[in-house]
Amino acid sequence: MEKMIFRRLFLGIFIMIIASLLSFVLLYLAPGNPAENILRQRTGEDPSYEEIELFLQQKDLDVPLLTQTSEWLYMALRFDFGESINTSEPVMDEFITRFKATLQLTLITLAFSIPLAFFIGVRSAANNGGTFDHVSRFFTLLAMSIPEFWLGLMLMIVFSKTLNWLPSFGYGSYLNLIMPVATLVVGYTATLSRVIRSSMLENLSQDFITTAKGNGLSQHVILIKYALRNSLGPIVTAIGSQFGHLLAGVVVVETVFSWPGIGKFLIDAVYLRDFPVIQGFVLLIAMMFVVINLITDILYTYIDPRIRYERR
Amino acid sequence: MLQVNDLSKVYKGGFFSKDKLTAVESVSFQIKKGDCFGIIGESGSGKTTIGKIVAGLLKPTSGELYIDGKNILKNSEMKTSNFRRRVQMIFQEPDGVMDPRWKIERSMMEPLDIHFSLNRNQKIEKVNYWLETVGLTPEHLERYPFELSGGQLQRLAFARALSMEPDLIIADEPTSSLDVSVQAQILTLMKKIQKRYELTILFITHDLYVARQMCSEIAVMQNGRFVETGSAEGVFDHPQEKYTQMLIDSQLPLDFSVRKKLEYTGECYDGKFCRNYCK
Amino acid sequence: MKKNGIIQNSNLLMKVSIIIITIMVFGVIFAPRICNFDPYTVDLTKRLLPPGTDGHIFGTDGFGRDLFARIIYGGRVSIGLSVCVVMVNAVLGLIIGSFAAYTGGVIDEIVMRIVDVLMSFPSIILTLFIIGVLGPSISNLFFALIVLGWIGYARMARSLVLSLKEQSFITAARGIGCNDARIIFLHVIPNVMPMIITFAALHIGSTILVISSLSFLGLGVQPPTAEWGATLSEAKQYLSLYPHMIIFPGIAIALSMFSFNMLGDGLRDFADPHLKKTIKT
Amino acid sequence: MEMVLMRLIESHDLKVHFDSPAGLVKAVDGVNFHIDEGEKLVFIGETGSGKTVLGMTIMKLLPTNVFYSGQLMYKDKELINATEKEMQEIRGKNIAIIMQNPLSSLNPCLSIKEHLVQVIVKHEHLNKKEAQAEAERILIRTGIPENLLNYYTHQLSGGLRQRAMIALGIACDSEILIADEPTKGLDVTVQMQIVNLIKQITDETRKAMLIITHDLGVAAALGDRIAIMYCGRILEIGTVEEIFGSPEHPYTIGLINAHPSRGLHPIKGFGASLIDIPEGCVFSPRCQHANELCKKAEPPDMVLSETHKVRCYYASSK
Amino acid sequence: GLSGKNSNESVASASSQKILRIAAAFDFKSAMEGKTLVYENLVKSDMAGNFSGWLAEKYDVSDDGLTYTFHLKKGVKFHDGSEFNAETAKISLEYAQNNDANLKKSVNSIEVIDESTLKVVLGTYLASFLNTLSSTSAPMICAADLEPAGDPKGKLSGYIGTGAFYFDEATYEKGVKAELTRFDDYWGGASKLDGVEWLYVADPTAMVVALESDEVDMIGIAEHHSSIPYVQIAELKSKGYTVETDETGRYQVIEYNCSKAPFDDVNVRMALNLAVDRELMVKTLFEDMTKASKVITAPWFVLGPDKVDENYYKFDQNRAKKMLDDAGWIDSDGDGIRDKNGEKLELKLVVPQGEANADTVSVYLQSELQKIGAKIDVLTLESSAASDMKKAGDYNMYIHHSGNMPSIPGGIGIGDKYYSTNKDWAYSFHSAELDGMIDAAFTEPNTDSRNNKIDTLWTYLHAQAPCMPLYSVLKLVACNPRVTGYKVGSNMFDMSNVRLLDMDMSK
Ligand SMILES: Nc1ncnc2c1ncn2[C@@H]1O[C@H](COP(=O)(O)OP(=O)(O)OP(=O)(O)O)[C@@H](O)[C@H]1O
Ligand SMILES: Nc1ncnc2c1ncn2[C@@H]1O[C@H](COP(=O)(O)OP(=O)(O)OP(=O)(O)O)[C@@H](O)[C@H]1O
Ligand SMILES: [Mg+2]
Ligand SMILES: [Mg+2]
Repeated sequence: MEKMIFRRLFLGIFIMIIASLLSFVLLYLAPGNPAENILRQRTGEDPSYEEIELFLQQKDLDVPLLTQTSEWLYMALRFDFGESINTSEPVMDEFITRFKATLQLTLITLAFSIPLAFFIGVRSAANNGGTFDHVSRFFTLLAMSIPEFWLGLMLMIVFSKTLNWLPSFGYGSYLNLIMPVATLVVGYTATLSRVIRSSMLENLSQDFITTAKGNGLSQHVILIKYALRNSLGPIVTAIGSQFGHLLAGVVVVETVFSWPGIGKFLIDAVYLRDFPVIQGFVLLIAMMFVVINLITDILYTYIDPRIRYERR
Repeated sequence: MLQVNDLSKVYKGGFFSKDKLTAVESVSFQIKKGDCFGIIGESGSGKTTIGKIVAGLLKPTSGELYIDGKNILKNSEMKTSNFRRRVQMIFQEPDGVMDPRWKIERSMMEPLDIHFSLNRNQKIEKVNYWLETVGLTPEHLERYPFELSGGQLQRLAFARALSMEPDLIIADEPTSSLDVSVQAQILTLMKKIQKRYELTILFITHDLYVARQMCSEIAVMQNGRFVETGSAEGVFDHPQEKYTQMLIDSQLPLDFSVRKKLEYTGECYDGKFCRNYCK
Repeated sequence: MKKNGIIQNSNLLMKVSIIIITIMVFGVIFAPRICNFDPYTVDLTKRLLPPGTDGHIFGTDGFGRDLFARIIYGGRVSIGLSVCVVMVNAVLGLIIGSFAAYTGGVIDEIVMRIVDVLMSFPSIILTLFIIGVLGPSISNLFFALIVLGWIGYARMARSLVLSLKEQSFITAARGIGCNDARIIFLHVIPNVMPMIITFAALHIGSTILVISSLSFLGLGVQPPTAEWGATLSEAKQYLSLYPHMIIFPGIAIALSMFSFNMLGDGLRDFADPHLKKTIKT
Repeated sequence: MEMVLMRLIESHDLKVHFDSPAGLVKAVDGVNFHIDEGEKLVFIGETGSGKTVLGMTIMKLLPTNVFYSGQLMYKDKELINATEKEMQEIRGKNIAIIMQNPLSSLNPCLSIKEHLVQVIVKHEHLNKKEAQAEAERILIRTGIPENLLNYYTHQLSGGLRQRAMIALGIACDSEILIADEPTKGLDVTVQMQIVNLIKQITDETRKAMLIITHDLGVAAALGDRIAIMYCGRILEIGTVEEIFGSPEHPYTIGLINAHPSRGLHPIKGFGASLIDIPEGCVFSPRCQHANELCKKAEPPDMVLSETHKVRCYYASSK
Repeated sequence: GLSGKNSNESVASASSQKILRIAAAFDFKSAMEGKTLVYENLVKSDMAGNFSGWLAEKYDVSDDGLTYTFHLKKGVKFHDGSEFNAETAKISLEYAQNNDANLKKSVNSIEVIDESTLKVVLGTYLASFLNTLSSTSAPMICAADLEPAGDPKGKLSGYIGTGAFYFDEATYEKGVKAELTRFDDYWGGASKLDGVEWLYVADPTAMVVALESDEVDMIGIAEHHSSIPYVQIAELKSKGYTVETDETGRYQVIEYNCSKAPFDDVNVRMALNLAVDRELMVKTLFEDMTKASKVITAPWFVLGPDKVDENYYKFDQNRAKKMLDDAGWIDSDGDGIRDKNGEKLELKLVVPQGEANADTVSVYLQSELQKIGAKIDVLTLESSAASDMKKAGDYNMYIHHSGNMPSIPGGIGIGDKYYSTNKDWAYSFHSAELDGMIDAAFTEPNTDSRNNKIDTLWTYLHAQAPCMPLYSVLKLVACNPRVTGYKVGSNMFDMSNVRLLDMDMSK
């Protein structure tokens, strides 16, 4: 087990470095430079050659990109990601602020999605082919089919504009959370409940379920201790990957509701070619993915004894 | 015809792990042309491993393997000596041997496509001939594997192997998943064919009754080694080893009248444990 | 228990979704015959007509273009592009994944590490990045969706092949003298196809959504190309005054996603090996 | 033949059919048998002859596409029409089952001890601690070493898994134990141990058993009476002595002769399909002795002795 | 009317506290605009480009245009309480010099004459000097706010200016909001507002919703271009919102690549300029909110083309067609697209992402030019990619907007664009003749003769049709009826007359 974790962490570092180098290569190949973009954003005008050069000079960006990156990498290994070219704030500070917002959104979304999805998924698997199953299948598939941006806008029109119940933008109070969370919960619950249902069904058709019934165990015990327990592996993986994707930023929701999260900020940074931010964020996001994957894998081994012992 | 010298196989664990398992340990034997050589032994003793090595499906860790005097473990020999056609293996589970998404006809034709250059009619003719030999009809060709019973599939596996005109057949517990009546059908068929085409057979089983019916020579395997080798009568009637004797004693006889006083030997639960206990 | 129920029901759901998809595909193919108007003709005298006026079934948009025609033609891009993207991804992923799993060893390790790296690269970022840099156009969109799209298929194909590899018919195929290429292309790939197809059907739906989300963020197709997300995005400013402009493309997206999801879901139950046992007698 | 023995299970013309896309599968088609207290009845027959279906019918554990008819009594209770709730009470408590494939029939996420605890808690009204002690006691008794009690199925050898299944079967002290192929896929040595174990346990507890197998050796070793099944029917039923000593049905004779210890004498042909059941005697297409009559009408059960019945026109003439 | 109840706490606090809530598409610190609330400059300019004093009460320019003397206001205080004087102004200018290429190049010396007099001597004539001083590039900063203190090469840390509002770091939430509080010691008298709240709202639709749901008081103020869709203005007005609009003199134009076919031919350029009905476009697509542009840049600028005939590019498709015919572009194969020497009249229109209204305009152009047999391929690119394309000359048409001080070479915008040394617009129209005219006009310190020279320049340039002027980009600000006294001006953030009325919005 320790060996596995160790190996995975080692691979993780490798993955993180490759990911940020990859982002570097992509940026290197991309046209445009930070100075031009940032100056344009500030003034709304196309900056002149002289202005661009002066800006590059000031921000120490007039050295070759390769040197910049190697320096960056050197610093990054000590967890110093430099400063944003645009805001002149340390990248780490920017990341932490945005990450807090994103994490809040993510955790609350999952806190609603997961129990709801379990309820729907388990019930519809137990009720396979019955009314609840049909109704929930219809609604979950429908929920999966509603574009997030559309739903978000509609919620905003209804609850902010027409009813004036909820704030349409902002961050901080629980009222601000309701609509972004609702927008995300709809899709995530639907997806997750489908995963739960299908992996439950798979297990419900297994022989050991028949054994359990043969032993006279009650429906409840069979559903929870037998079917659900065995389905947890893929479910945890699904939750893990959803968690990862939520953390990496839900650009659409962040844009619609002006949520100060990672996604929108990173996209803006890409547009501005704010190199330190992009590389730093990509590295940190990759790190999150690595950690989440590791945690899901560890959980997986706790859930599924087969894996626990194969790894010995 | 087949000679095996000092064959060993060590399984390594995963890509990174250091676990090792010696499945076969310096095993040597030889089979004369037209003979049926049996390997018996309990589960995990390494029987299948030997079979797969001889069939060229697994590389041994060390050892030599001669067919008609040629060392076929050398890559060049493997290619030039038509080895893939000459040596065929029949597997324990007939269920999974045919591609589940292919009609039987296609599965039957495949080896012919690979090894012979025949036109369609010739192929059909050949397939039908072998089908008939194993007691099936061309009607079965139109089916999918899941539409056939285990016995039928095992016959098809035989027909497919035979259609390549092999010299050596490795039968790895070909009947252990079939029931008695089908088992009898398959085994008599094997016997018949063996005689007719002078096939050499390496017969792997854990059923001593079956081994006795089928084989002229027997090797008793335990823990990756041959503990006893000899003619069938010799081994069964005058076992030299305690282990062989134990195997023989464990057979459940059909005869109810001598319905054996069964003894409870509760400690013998695990392969490993059993080995110690039996030595 | 109740296994049969699923089969029957999923057949029904699948039938419905197949009918919807067929209608959509026909609509998309025969768009010029179905539409009375050209989706690109600007007529500023006919701006923002409500549905039903002057033969414009869904009304017109801000440029006086027929909304019905724009949605039908938009389907060409939305559905057509997603189907292409998914197909290319599936084939690519299938080949890479099968190959890695079948060969195993170092090649497998390398492929899986590449997959790991790409997985940890936030996909939306990369997509936006590529489109931002190369410019939004159908071909760039296509490229951007391919870059990361194959990964899911590769992982899936890999795990399927890994378990398939253990089955005896693969060993048997080697035994009768099949070479590796033959085994991969004739035995391995056809056997993992059903699961891949199921996954792909679900994926088509989500790709339609991704494409429209990108268009919505202004990174989709180029104007004046009709595409559902772009049409929605154009309609955003008319939201409260002319709601028809946002409702119809919204329904088009939801309906197509819904039916592809339903198809995929149905296929999944259908392809479930445990359920197949009951069909077999 | 003491008359005090209580009749536990009795069936009359029991039919179990399945609705399937290919047609109606008549897996069990008119079966009469009974099991008395302490008695061991063995069902023998080739693959697909309906043995497992019969066992599962008693437990009412078949999928929803099933149709029952006829009569199946557990003591005074009619099982065919029993509700799921009633069955939940009977299962495990009164009738227990040892399923066919121990690997897939045990929950991979529970240790073998936990399996037993679940069942004991459900049926014995013990608290967790007592249940655990009880579970340990039973497992050890079936010969599982003490240090392996918390192991998961995949960590155990085939023999140990089978022992765990048996432990699960006896955990609730049911009156009847159904064992579906308890020795399938096991080594000769392990098979011997399992047979021994079952014998010992039944001898001790005087438990009635219904044993399903296609291994004649196991039948000979364990059974008091033997029923030969073919194509959803019982072709011959009798005591061990009767079946092995004076088999009457050509199929029974064929089966015995096909055993490798008796030389390999196969029965020709293949088992019949359960969808298109042959007309007349179901065995007639494969029977050397079959004549016109056999092919037309199904023979009735010929009663040869109080215990020996055979479904063949020419039963005693050979 | 305005609906909904006002349970929002922010509303309550706004009515008692009088805080103006404005929505902005950028975070306070990353937006230049926000700083105008905090900082002030030495001079300011009006819309037409006339300069006047601000923190400098007045200024003198020497005849050769190289020496500027600024007489500073007295009694101006920084937010930290320190005095604004010539010394701090000097440091501020030096700081600006470090951050502005033009100042760095041209400014020779900055001298403190006395407590309230500052003299700046330029090495070379810089026509845009005052313009730069009035822009966000040259704010008056507090010496103590530099890190290290007083070092013009240092980093500006806080937001200490002389403006009517001060910024408090403690209220700032990254990507969410910033609160600016009234500066009581403001030299112009304390504001009637208690403060300004800068709220980040990313999406334009959300901004309108935010205004309508009374979460903000003012939208559209903080962006360079209007983010409020023009179609929504009528609706907002009908609901009782005040919508302030003004032309800033920015024109959106299509720039031609004059260095390669077909736009190396003035007839083709002219033909296209005649082929597009801009009046109709503005009337319909822009809801008549703005004005079609008739000349290259706003005529009312001080240095604008006020003598050029309004009807110079009057819509006339027949004339356009004829000009194309004459230029040799005819539809020889009958596919509806003109061709010449086997080349089709297919034009690549590059659109930098985010260019306001560009989607609308490009679709309209496509349909208009199709009528005269030209095909437009639109290519929307991320702005720096588009800019690279522009620099590489890989375009036929390029949509962009002029700066709001258009006629100053070396500065920003159009006057500079056609000057041949400009590397950013290397493929625009250039000629030695024009260069000479520009040189002559902008080295002329005498205003009258400079204006004459500029008029001839404009006449020449219009005849060359170097670009297609489209419409005047509007600055749009929509506010709550509670907000009074706001006017769109050259300084968008001039809040001196703005009041918040006590008003129950739930009428
Ligand atoms: N691919 C493999 N990797 C690691 N170990 C293996 C592998 N294949 C087999 N083994 C191990 O090698 C030993 C011998 O296996 P083998 O299959 O040859 O036994 P067998 O005698 O055929 O048993 P059975 O009667 O169960 O088929 C066993 O302990 C088995 O677990
Ligand atoms: N749910 C079902 N639907 C349709 N057919 C079924 C169903 N369950 C079982 N069958 C069929 O009933 C027949 C009898 O099956 P059963 O499992 O009882 O055979 P068996 O005698 O136990 O064979 P084996 O020795 O292989 O275990 C088989 O042909 C099987 O396919
Ligand atoms: Mg084996
Ligand atoms: Mg069975």
